[in-house]
Amino acid sequence: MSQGRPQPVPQQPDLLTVDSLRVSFGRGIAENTVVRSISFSVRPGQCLAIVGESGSGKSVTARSLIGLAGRYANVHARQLRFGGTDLIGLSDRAWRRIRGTEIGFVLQDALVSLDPLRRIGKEVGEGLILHGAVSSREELAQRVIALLKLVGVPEPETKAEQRPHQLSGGQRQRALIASALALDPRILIADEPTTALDVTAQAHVLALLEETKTRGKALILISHDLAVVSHVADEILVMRGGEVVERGNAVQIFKDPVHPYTKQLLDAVPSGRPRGSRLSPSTIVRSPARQTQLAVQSPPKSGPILLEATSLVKRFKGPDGTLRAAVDGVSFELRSGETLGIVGESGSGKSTMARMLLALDEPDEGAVQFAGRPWTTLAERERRARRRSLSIIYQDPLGSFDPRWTVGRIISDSLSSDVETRRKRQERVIELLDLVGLSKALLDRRPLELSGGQRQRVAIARAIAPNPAVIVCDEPVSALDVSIQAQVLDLLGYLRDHLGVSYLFISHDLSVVRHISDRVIVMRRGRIVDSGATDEIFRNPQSEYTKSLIAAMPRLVRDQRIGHSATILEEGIA
Amino acid sequence: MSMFAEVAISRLLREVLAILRHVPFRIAVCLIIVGVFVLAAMAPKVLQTHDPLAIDLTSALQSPSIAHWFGTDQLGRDLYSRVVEGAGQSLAIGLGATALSMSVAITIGGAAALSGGLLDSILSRIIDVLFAIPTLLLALVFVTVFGPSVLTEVVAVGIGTAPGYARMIRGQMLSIKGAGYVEAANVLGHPFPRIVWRHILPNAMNPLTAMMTIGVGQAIIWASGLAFLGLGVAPPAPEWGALLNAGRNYIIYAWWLEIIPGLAVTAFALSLTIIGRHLQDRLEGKR
Amino acid sequence: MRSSNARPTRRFTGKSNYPARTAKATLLVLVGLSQLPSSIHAQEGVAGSVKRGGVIRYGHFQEPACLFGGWVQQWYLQRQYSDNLVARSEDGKIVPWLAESWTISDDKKIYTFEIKPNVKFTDGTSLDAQAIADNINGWLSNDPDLRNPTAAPYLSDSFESASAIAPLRLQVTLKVPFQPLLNVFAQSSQGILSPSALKRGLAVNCENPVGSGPFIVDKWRHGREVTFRRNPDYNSAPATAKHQGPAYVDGITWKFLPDQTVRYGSLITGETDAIYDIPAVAWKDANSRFPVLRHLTGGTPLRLALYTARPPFDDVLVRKAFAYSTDRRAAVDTSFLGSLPFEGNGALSQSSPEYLPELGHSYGYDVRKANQLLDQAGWTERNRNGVRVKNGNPLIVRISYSNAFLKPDGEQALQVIQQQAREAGFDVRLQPTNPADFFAGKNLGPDDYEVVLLYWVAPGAEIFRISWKPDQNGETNRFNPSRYQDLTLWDVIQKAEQELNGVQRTALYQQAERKIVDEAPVIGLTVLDVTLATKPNLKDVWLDRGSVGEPVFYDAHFDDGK
Amino acid sequence: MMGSDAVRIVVHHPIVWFARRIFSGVVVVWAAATFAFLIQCVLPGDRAQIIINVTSGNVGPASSAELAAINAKYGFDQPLAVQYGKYMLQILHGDLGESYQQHRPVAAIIAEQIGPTIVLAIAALLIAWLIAILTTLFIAGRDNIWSKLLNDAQVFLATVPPYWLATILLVLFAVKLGIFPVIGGNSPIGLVLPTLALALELSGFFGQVVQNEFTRVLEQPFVTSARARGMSDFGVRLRHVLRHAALPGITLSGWALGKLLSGAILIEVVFARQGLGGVLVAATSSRDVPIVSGAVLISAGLFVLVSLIVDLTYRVVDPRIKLT
Repeated sequence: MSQGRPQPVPQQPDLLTVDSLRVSFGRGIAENTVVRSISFSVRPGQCLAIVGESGSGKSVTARSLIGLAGRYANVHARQLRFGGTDLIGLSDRAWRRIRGTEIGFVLQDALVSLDPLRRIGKEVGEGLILHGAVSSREELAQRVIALLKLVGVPEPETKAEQRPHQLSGGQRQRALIASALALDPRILIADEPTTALDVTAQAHVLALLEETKTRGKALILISHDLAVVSHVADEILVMRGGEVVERGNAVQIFKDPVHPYTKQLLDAVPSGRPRGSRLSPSTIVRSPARQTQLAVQSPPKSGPILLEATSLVKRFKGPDGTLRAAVDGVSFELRSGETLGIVGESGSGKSTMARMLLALDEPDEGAVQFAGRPWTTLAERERRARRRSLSIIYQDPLGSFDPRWTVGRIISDSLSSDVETRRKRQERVIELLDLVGLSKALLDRRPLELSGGQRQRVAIARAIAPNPAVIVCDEPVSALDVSIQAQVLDLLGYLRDHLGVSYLFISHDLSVVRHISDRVIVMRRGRIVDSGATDEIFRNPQSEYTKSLIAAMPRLVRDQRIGHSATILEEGIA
Repeated sequence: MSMFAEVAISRLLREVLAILRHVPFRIAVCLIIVGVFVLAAMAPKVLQTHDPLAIDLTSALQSPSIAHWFGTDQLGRDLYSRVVEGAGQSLAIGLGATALSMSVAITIGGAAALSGGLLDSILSRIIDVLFAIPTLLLALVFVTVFGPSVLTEVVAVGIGTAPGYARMIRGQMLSIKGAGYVEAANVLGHPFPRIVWRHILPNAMNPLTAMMTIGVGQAIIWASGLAFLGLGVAPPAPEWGALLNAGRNYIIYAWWLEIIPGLAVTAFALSLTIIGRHLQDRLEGKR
Repeated sequence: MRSSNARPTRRFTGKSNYPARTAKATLLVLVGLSQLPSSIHAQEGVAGSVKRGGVIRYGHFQEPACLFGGWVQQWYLQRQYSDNLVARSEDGKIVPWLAESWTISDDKKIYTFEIKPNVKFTDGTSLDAQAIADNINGWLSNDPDLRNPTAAPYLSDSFESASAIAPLRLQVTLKVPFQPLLNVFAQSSQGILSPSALKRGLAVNCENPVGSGPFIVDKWRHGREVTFRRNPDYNSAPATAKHQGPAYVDGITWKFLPDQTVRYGSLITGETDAIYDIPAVAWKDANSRFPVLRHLTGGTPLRLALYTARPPFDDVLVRKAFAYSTDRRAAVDTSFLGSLPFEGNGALSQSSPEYLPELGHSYGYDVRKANQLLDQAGWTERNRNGVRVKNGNPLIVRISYSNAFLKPDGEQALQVIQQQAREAGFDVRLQPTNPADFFAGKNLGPDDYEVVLLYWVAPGAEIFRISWKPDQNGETNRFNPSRYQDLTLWDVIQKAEQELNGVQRTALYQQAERKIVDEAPVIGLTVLDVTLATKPNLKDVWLDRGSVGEPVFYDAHFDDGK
Repeated sequence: MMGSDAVRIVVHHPIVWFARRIFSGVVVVWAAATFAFLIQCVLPGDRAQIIINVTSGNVGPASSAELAAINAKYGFDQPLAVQYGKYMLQILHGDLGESYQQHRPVAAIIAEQIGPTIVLAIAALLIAWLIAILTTLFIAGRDNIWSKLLNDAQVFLATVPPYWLATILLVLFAVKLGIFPVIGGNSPIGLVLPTLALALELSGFFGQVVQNEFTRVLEQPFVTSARARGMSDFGVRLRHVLRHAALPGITLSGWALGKLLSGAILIEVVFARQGLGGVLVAATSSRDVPIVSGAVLISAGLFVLVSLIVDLTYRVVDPRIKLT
């Protein structure tokens, strides 16, 4: 039904009109404006997407539309109309009458957006009770089940009795949407509805949203991910620092964006870009000194085997007390200079495997060889000396820094001990900072005083400091905004080419993995379901699972929408 | 590494200044109160208006006045001067008890958290058992066995409050032990003792400082509680608890003898608590 | 050394060999008899106007482990539910109680008592001569269930046997004459208990003793109260009572309120009708608001015993100097806020018959004299703290006392003394000791103290025997903490005890009294008292002078008329 | 951090859990008993001597015959191991030994005194909870003067010495104003002041914890989505936030028991109430060790019991919790 999307009927009036919306927090000198003069309008059956990176003010905008911008927020607008009613200076009581009934609101990550202590059914039905939409328990129950069915939650009767933590991420998100749709509001606002989800679940939810749109609802979709938006949006608002930098028809914007920032965002999305190509405009500074020094140690690609895992098995006690294999007979090897991507959804065992590779966990069966010598079978004290030639980059760099330490100390701490003199170490630290594109001004900063991008760069600097042969990257970019993500990916690529390290790149994001890896392993439930050269895997995947993953993979649609959504929707509801 | 040392020092200075610059009003007040009491403990003579032990039978049981700010007791001794005099002993008891309980707690709790395995479960059991006995009861046990004295009071309160702290510390250290940067240090191949020394202990200490600040106040209250039961320091030493205990019998006819020492204890403990909580908040704010 | 046991809950073995005026024994009996009818009349006279009923809520403070026994806290309770063989009136006369009359053989060894007819214990057992004999014999037996820790020490040397020679005629036979016998019988701890009940064993009797008294132990709620109910068939009131027959009130709720604020507060708010031991701080207030009863106990005053066996107090001059150096009167007045009088007579308390008032003012505050005496004694130099020094030794005086035994008020007095003695160059150090340690002998060893604070309550001068009996054939007198040994004094005391003529006997005791005060091995501080404050509408409560001044609620009645 | 979600999954069958809890409970009590026994042994000075003098009121050395008798009676003459064994056996038979001073079985003494203490403790616990929850529900997280005042009040109450507060309450409301009885006895009205004196302090602690959690939860997304459904502020507080905020408070209740017992000892002395307090203080000042160590044992048992209850309650309120 990609084509079947009903074009908005011209004469249909705007459902929601926002004219020069301005939101600020605090008062007087402390006042801090986060949204400046934003204007847009939505019509029934139309989807407006507000795209921007963290801090762009998109969420605040969304929340001010239902009067939940927060206690300290000052919301001003020349016009803020919903249907007939003027939303400016609405009393709390009046707001409550609109919330849920007229405007539905969906937040990201249902695990925390649904009350973890209450049953799904109660949450979904809450709106119904609040607005007296049901007369009896039975009716309530029926309505709830119906709603869950509508959003495609399997076996709704049982799920209604369960609590959020018992549902899968996808199901949770649907339940949340169901609770928003409970009173059949005329407009649905979804704030990052798919961010915390695995690809397949993400696709399902997107499909669901699109489907609601086709049922004549107006839809406001908030996201940082253009790729996500590209499927559903009819009109797009690109926000940055509280201002709209570009606004226009979706197709239009994807085809030829006007504003440089929009371009940058589009470029930053790895999917649909030639592999290895630069994603970020920011050029990485190089000092000629290092160039020469680095040039020496740039080795040939796919050299000898560095890391070899043979039939690794790791088991954990399951809920019922029985052993459950998180990693189940995985074997692979990593050659020097190459990048091995490991893809899998959460719970596929990729993180557990990383721990074993780093010899942080003992494998129950099998072993890891490092540089042709035993690794996991060694005693810790023998291993210590060699540990530095195997480093790691975490998803959450902040947690991996001692909050009390300065950037300088963090990095120099991981320098190999053969750099004796203080001056040498100090020079080296600055050099490394420079290498990852950070100024030495950050030397005496503490992790908390750094931006997300800077932190990840410091983490990288720390990882490369001891001149490791292998760096394990565990979801290194999944916590970052697209543009930052792009920069980091570029940096990683750059370092690989110049330092000749090999990466073991773990991620749930196929597009990212595809972008950076030479070879790919697809994992599911602790087993390898697919492996091979990246292009091979993506061109003709062997296993069904991989197929579905790739199918679900959101990619930018520049001219025509590739309509896999319908199929997904079906299997979603099934 | 001189560079980092210098950096650290400069940071420290800057932080101190920063703290001083945005000290909230209430904290400033508390700091002043604590300061006064510490001064009283260090150099009571500076603050006293009378000899705390000088008996003046002609001016017995006088209510607060210009001459006697806090009034006088049944022997005409100046209550204000006695409260000042008592600060020394009370503070000593409070500090001593806290120091004791903290060192016990750190040893047991820390050992449990770091060792893990069997030793951990044994130590945590011991903590559990001690924790299962109410603080005051544990204190009473010590008084029963060793008879009342300042030392007993310190030990009793120290041991009595230790289990609680031990639990907190164990939890603290465990969480830090599982922290990302500890693992990161592992990956770098640092030996465990070094990791403990450079990461776990320092990070565990931060919250401890706050805990201790509050602890001193609490310890003083516990100690005065013992004295209040007549199991504390012997008169005529004007230790706060002793004052409270003596004043209790006069409260109907000479309220100040009970109320004012109580207020002193409360003011001191309260200030410490508020400061401690402020420290905690700042630490959490950092995280 | 019970004497040292100066806890507010005075455990004292009230001794008395008050002149029994044996010559006038028969007359005394007549007095007893003649009193009976009159008091009966009185009772009839009053009966009409007296309002019966109501329960007295009485706030006591210490709770004993057993409802009878040797400890004074037990006497207070036993006085309510048991009767004695004889009673002792305010002026020290022995008057009838269960014994309507008695005769004493000329050799002073055989006492024959005529027992009041048809008296029954509250468990129905009849109270006859046999029952009493069983009691008395039990006190002196070694059966732990029956042995009486108060009576035994008195009588063990002289007692031979007690027997019922007729249903209502009791005969007590002594080995040697013993004057205080009747006084002993008059003490509440010698109340007669039902023999059949006693068979139930100590555990049961402690919880629920059975006597023949005006009240019956109803229930003992440990930690809270003992409830008594009226004995409806009571017919054996003592001659000292104001009426005969059953008590006026329905019963007593005997609450244990250790905290003095709560105790006195409860009287103010009217939650109790009478309370024991008025707090010093409330003394004036109590006297202005409530009827107050007070009994100053006899025997020794609360006094400072100076260790005379070694320096510095081996020198009488130093002892006197110490006495002069402190204004003990002021100390007492301010510390006890007028609730207790100063007692300068260290030998005997003012309520003892042999008391010499002029000695009550000995050793008044006189620093000049103190200094002069000390110089005379060779304590001439002073160190930089102003403490006197004699051949290198500073003049240190350690005062041992048990802080839990002494009211905080008493502690105040010691603090005053500590302060004032400094001026004369004494370095006084207080050694408060908790009860357990005190019992274990802490701070009481020969080298542990220069002064110890203590008292021993008894009717009168017979206490001298206990305090001043010198160490004989290796047996040290535990009850003489001042270690003052004076054989001439001991001779006087023994003479007095053998002297049967009351007047001369008193003279002898007073001679001893003078000597003691003069030698100053002990320095008087104050006396001890039993105080009781009652609601104005609670009439005719009185303190039993027979032993320690137990409150007697038998005659008490509520009178809301006035 | 990596894969820790997998590691943390340790769930047990309720019965297994229960068995383990019972076992560890027994271990705690056993250890407490051993501790209690040790107390009696380390008591300096000759126990027999103390027993004799404490009961007779005499001072100074008793005759060797008397001592021998006492030693035989209490079995002090036997080797420690034997004494320990006997002590444990006694305990199994519910016999905690005999009071040195009162010559009654400790078990009986505690049994008759613990009732009022527990009543007081529980009453205080409930009141403390009530105060904490109500104040939080209406005031917490609202940015007005009241919430600031409340906060300060809580800190104050959590710090002020309870016995001092109790004395003031007693004199003010009972003696001076006569609103409440001075001697409460065990009457409900007489329970008011002691309970308050005990509860106010605790409510301070609870209030702090509950309130912090409350304000934290108030910012949670699921609260926002509840609002987005059109729920009123109070509705949100009551239906969603309160339950979460209560969780840490519930865990506190176990710890609170200890605090309550400590407090009760003091409060009972102030109000001259029947209960363990008076007995314990008397026992302490007269070195009546059996009573003190008996109390230690009992309170340990109580603690085990209560923490079991607490965990169960917690599980009821928060089904996510795994029993460990």
